[in-house]
Amino acid sequence: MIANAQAGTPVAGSFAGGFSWAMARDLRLAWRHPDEAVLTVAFFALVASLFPLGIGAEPQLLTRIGPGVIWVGALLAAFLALPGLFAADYADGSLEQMTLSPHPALGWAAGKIAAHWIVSGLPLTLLSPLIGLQYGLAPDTLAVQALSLAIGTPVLSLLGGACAALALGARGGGMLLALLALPLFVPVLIFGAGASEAQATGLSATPHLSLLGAALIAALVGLPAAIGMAVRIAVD
Amino acid sequence: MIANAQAGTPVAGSFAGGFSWAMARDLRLAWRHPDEAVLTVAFFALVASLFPLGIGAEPQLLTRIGPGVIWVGALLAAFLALPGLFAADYADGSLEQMTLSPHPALGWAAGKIAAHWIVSGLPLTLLSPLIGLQYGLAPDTLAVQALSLAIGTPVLSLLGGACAALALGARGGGMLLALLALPLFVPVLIFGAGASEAQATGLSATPHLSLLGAALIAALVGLPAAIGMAVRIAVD
Amino acid sequence: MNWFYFSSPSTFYTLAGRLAPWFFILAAALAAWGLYLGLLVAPTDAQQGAVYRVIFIHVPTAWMSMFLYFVMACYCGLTLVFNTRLSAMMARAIAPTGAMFTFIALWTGAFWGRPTWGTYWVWDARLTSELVLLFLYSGYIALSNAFEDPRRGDRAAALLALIGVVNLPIIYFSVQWWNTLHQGSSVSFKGTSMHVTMLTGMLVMSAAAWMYAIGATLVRVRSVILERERRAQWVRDAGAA
Amino acid sequence: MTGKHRSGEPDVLQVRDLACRRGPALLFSKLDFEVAGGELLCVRGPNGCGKTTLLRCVTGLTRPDEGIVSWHGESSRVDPERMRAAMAYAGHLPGLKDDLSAEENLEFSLRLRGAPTTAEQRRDALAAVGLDKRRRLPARRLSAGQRRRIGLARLALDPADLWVLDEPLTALDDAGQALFVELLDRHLARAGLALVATHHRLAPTSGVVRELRLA
Amino acid sequence: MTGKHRSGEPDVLQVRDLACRRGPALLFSKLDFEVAGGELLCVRGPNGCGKTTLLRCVTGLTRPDEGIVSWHGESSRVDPERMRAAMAYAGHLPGLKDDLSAEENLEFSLRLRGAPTTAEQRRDALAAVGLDKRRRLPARRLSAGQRRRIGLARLALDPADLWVLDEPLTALDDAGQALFVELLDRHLARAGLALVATHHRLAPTSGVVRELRLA
Amino acid sequence: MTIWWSSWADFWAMGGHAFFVWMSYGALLVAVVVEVVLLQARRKRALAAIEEERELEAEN
Ligand code: HEM
Ligand SMILES: Nc1ncnc2c1ncn2[C@@H]1O[C@H](COP(=O)(O)OP(=O)(O)OP(=O)(O)O)[C@@H](O)[C@H]1O
Ligand SMILES: Nc1ncnc2c1ncn2[C@@H]1O[C@H](COP(=O)(O)OP(=O)(O)OP(=O)(O)O)[C@@H](O)[C@H]1O
Ligand SMILES: [Mg+2]
Ligand SMILES: [Mg+2]
Repeated sequence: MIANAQAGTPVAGSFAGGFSWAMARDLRLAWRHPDEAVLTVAFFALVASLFPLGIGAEPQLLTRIGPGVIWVGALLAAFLALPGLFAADYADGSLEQMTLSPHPALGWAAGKIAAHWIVSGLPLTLLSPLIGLQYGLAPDTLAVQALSLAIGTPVLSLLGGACAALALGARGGGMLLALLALPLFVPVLIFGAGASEAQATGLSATPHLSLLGAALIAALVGLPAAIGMAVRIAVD
Repeated sequence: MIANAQAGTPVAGSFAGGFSWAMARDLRLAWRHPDEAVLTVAFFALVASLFPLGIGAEPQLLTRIGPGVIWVGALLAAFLALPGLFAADYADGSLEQMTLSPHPALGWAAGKIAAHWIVSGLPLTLLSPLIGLQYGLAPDTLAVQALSLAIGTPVLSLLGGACAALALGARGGGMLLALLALPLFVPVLIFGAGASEAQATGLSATPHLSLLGAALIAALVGLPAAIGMAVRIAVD
Repeated sequence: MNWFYFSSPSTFYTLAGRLAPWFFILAAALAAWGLYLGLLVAPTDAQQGAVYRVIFIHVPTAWMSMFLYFVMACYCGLTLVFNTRLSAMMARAIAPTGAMFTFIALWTGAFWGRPTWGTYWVWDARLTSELVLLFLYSGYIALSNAFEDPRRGDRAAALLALIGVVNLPIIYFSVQWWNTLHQGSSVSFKGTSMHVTMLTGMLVMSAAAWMYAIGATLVRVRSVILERERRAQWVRDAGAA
Repeated sequence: MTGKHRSGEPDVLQVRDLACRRGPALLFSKLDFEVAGGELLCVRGPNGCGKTTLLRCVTGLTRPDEGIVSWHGESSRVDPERMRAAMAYAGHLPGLKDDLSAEENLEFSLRLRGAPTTAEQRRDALAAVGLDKRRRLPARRLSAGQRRRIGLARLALDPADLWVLDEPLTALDDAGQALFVELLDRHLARAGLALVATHHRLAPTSGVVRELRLA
Repeated sequence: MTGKHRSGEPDVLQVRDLACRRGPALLFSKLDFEVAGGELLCVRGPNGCGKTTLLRCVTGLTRPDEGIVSWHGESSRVDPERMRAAMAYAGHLPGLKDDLSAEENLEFSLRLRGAPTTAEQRRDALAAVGLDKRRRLPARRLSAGQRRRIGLARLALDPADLWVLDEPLTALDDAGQALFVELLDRHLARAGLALVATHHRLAPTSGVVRELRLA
Repeated sequence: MTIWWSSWADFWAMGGHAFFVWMSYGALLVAVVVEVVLLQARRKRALAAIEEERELEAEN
């Protein structure tokens, strides 16, 4: 004997409803497998360790390329978590349900990106000083490095999310995504690595950091809506 | 009106049967999307060009880090194509069918890896001299670089295939795969980049290349069987 | 001795419970003796000064990190070939202790390197391959826990451990195959007067580490057995003993 | 007394002149139909005749080549939110997360529909579909039929007026099919609308049942 | 005249003392049955009773907790190849590649079974299941029922003695179901064996039909 | 078997390398303590899980 819900109860969607729904759900999924967040960090550490192996281990050289390598590592780590961002929801039909929900796409798209950043970008930012130490960076450079990552990784998550949504259902899967996302990541990489480099060479890091901040604001304003729209196209 | 096949016709499996089946099918699938092969190469090129951006473009520095960066790029490109290697077959049930086929697992596992190498490792090897030129490497270094990639990328495909099969059906997806595969890639990277570096600094590249060759032989002998076993574990 | 008798988890559970305390006691006694020799008795090295005393934990932990991996890989082989339950549980029980020793070897090496080489870390083959060992241990642990069905985790992780065995000779011979900062055999201490005390201290500490590893593994394998055999009648009957 | 008629016009789904082609084949064209409160429209036809496509056109997931779908007299292209708020769709794909338990899946799918539920409601609904003992298992461990039953529990708790269901009886055993019919009965009795594509026979005791036969 | 009896012993699948538990629940235990040539064994039972699990244990995809499956009197654990060569399995997952056409899917799945086919055979088999016009479409474009029909064509061309089928009638319309029954009839008439889990009624005209009812 | 150090202060100072030596020995101590604690926690968890299971079974 099943008790039906009261049909016709007014159902209303809202930005906050969609945002909190998506974030709560994705964090719950991530929490179910805490290893995933750990693994992002492990991957980052691994990539950062591969370079000295390929290149050789002269301290000066390493200090010189350290900021660049750390940023590239962060970028690849952020990138690696992307294919799963929408693909799983697409394959099991959740994305259809999201598209048909009364909440605006803007809300749940932003919520998903926020959860993605908390699981991938945040731990990575927190780890970066340790990696920086291995490359022999100075303390002030380390601080700038961490700050630039804190501002830059959300941009990576947003940009990457948009590309992941666009590449949904398109053939070529992850590779296509790489091709779409990486060029967009480049400006972030340039400002981000530029900030630490400026600091290391005694210049001011502020211009780079404020450019990065501007990119973050622009991404926050424009991208969630774009992601919602891309998802709608993918589901069709 | 359907004509049934003759039941009871003796059906026999063989290594060659499984190998050619898997290779033909995967190449057909890749051919259906030639973009994927193009994209591997594009990703490789992108990663290689990201570095000068992150690090700065001093010629000496670039010549110095060129071989390392090219190898790291090859490694990451090989890595990115991995998650899809068995996951798609797993999700749609093809892997169950393979496990239940009369062909030995050794055969179709080797066939899939061979197809994967032809689609990802081979174009990358062919492209490497071009990238090397951008980094200002000398002609003899370029040749050694290409040779080391030609020997090394099949090892990467084999090792990566084994890890992809192991991570099948596990939680943690791409990140787990990274944690498993990248450390195993490291020795290949060391020998591979070491070869070009030895050549560039006037030493003999032969020891590195022969170690790489030994790794290839060991991988060829041991890993296809391991992959077959891993798949069987995954399907259970 | 009937090995098959002890290879059943229920009997091994009891046996391990009985043996573990003795290994810990032995480990504590040996560690006390070894630390006494290493920290108090052994003379300070003429070239390096007192930092060299890190050797009494660096070398034993580095040895154990490789040896435990080897033992784990052997159990993994048994798991794959004979599908024995206990061997898989033993491998799972060894991994965290192995990872702990690996971490300590890396850590002590780093703190030894700073005063002697002037840096905490260099990317040479010995250090890197030891780091890879740490990742292999973590990979083993992550993979074995990444499946809903623990038996699948056992088998998948066992296969990984066997593939990773290739890394052991690389760690061991890296100092010979490549030009590294890390010293090969303990050259700088050869022929000095302290040789004997130092060697004794190191060996005693190694024995301590060994006993500790066995004790920790036995305790952990008991938990693993309980987790895995939760529904078996003997666990119920044992009344969580 | 369901209070869902706004501004007096009939509670109705209207489809006018709908056409959809796939490749060279015209699946359907000039399709006209209406569904009013308390009505069930069964879409029937052989495999590949376009049932799924039709349902997706109605929900707005797929754009038809021609035609208009309106809800309460208003085109759903113009005001999609209004229709979405009143509609529950279940397609060939279940929309379940394998890693979440049956209960969590239910919770999140209803929150997504803007209709939050209490833990007790969810427990009752899952018990009613025979999943009380399994409600904490991750969905990947459930059998094919048990997964579909989560969908039944979801329907039971969803306040939607319009149900759009594609093959809702797949993988259900006899008891499961009876459960579904019971749910449908109640929905129709309460003046709900249902648009269902299925190869099974459906005979609810209440409401008006009509058929739409495609090619 | 099928020539498939080797060394005189009966063409038979034997299951002895099979047991499987999932989590705390014992799905089945002490299960004993045999299937001989020309016999169909229908596995029945409510959702979640373990039909799929039983079928997977028989094929060897899942390790049972206890028990032995033997083929021609020989344990399939000891000599899995022999049983595999004689068995066609179709589970809940179709094993189709979305990017390959119906025809290519058919070609590759039969080659994998070690039973290569000619283009003409494939065309005929696809025509028989109503896919002649769609045989060059990538499988992702096909409707749910059309995809299942590729599976029917595969069964028609596979020389296997033993069929192990999980819910073969899902998503098929009436004509599709009739097609399947026709295939099954012939398979049984030719002394083939079939082990089928289904919620549908199955009434082939030839062969011996038995039922195995789980919990 | 004589003690090398002339005083405890000498011993703790480790000839000026106190930081490096004690960071090493300290890390080992911490690691062993952490492992022992984790070992006990794991055993407690395993036992609790068995209890829970038993209660569940009693319910059914
Ligand atoms: C993080 C850095 C380090 C790592 C990962 C590391 C790793 C290892 C490993 C794996 C071994 C055992 C292998 C064998 O027995 O051949 C070892 C032994 C040894 N290490 Fe280190 N080590 C590090 C730093 C150092 C430093 C800085 C020193 C001293 C300056 C040092 C001195 C020794 C010595 C003397 C041995 C014993 C070699 C022998 O007698 O066989 N290590 N180390
Ligand atoms: N590009 C294309 N070219 C030709 N036909 C196409 C193309 N894309 C889709 N189709 C056809 O469109 C139809 C889609 O049907 P749909 O999925 O709506 O069927 P259905 O009625 O739901 O069938 P089922 O009962 O099998 O679920 C199929 O017949 C399919 O073959
Ligand atoms: N870890 C677990 N704990 C408890 N129950 C489990 C666990 N894993 C699987 N199960 C149960 O085992 C059963 C598996 O059933 P199976 O898939 O074989 O059912 P089925 O008879 O094929 O059902 P259907 O008709 O729905 O396809 C399900 O009841 C499932 O809930
Ligand atoms: Mg359909
Ligand atoms: Mg089933």
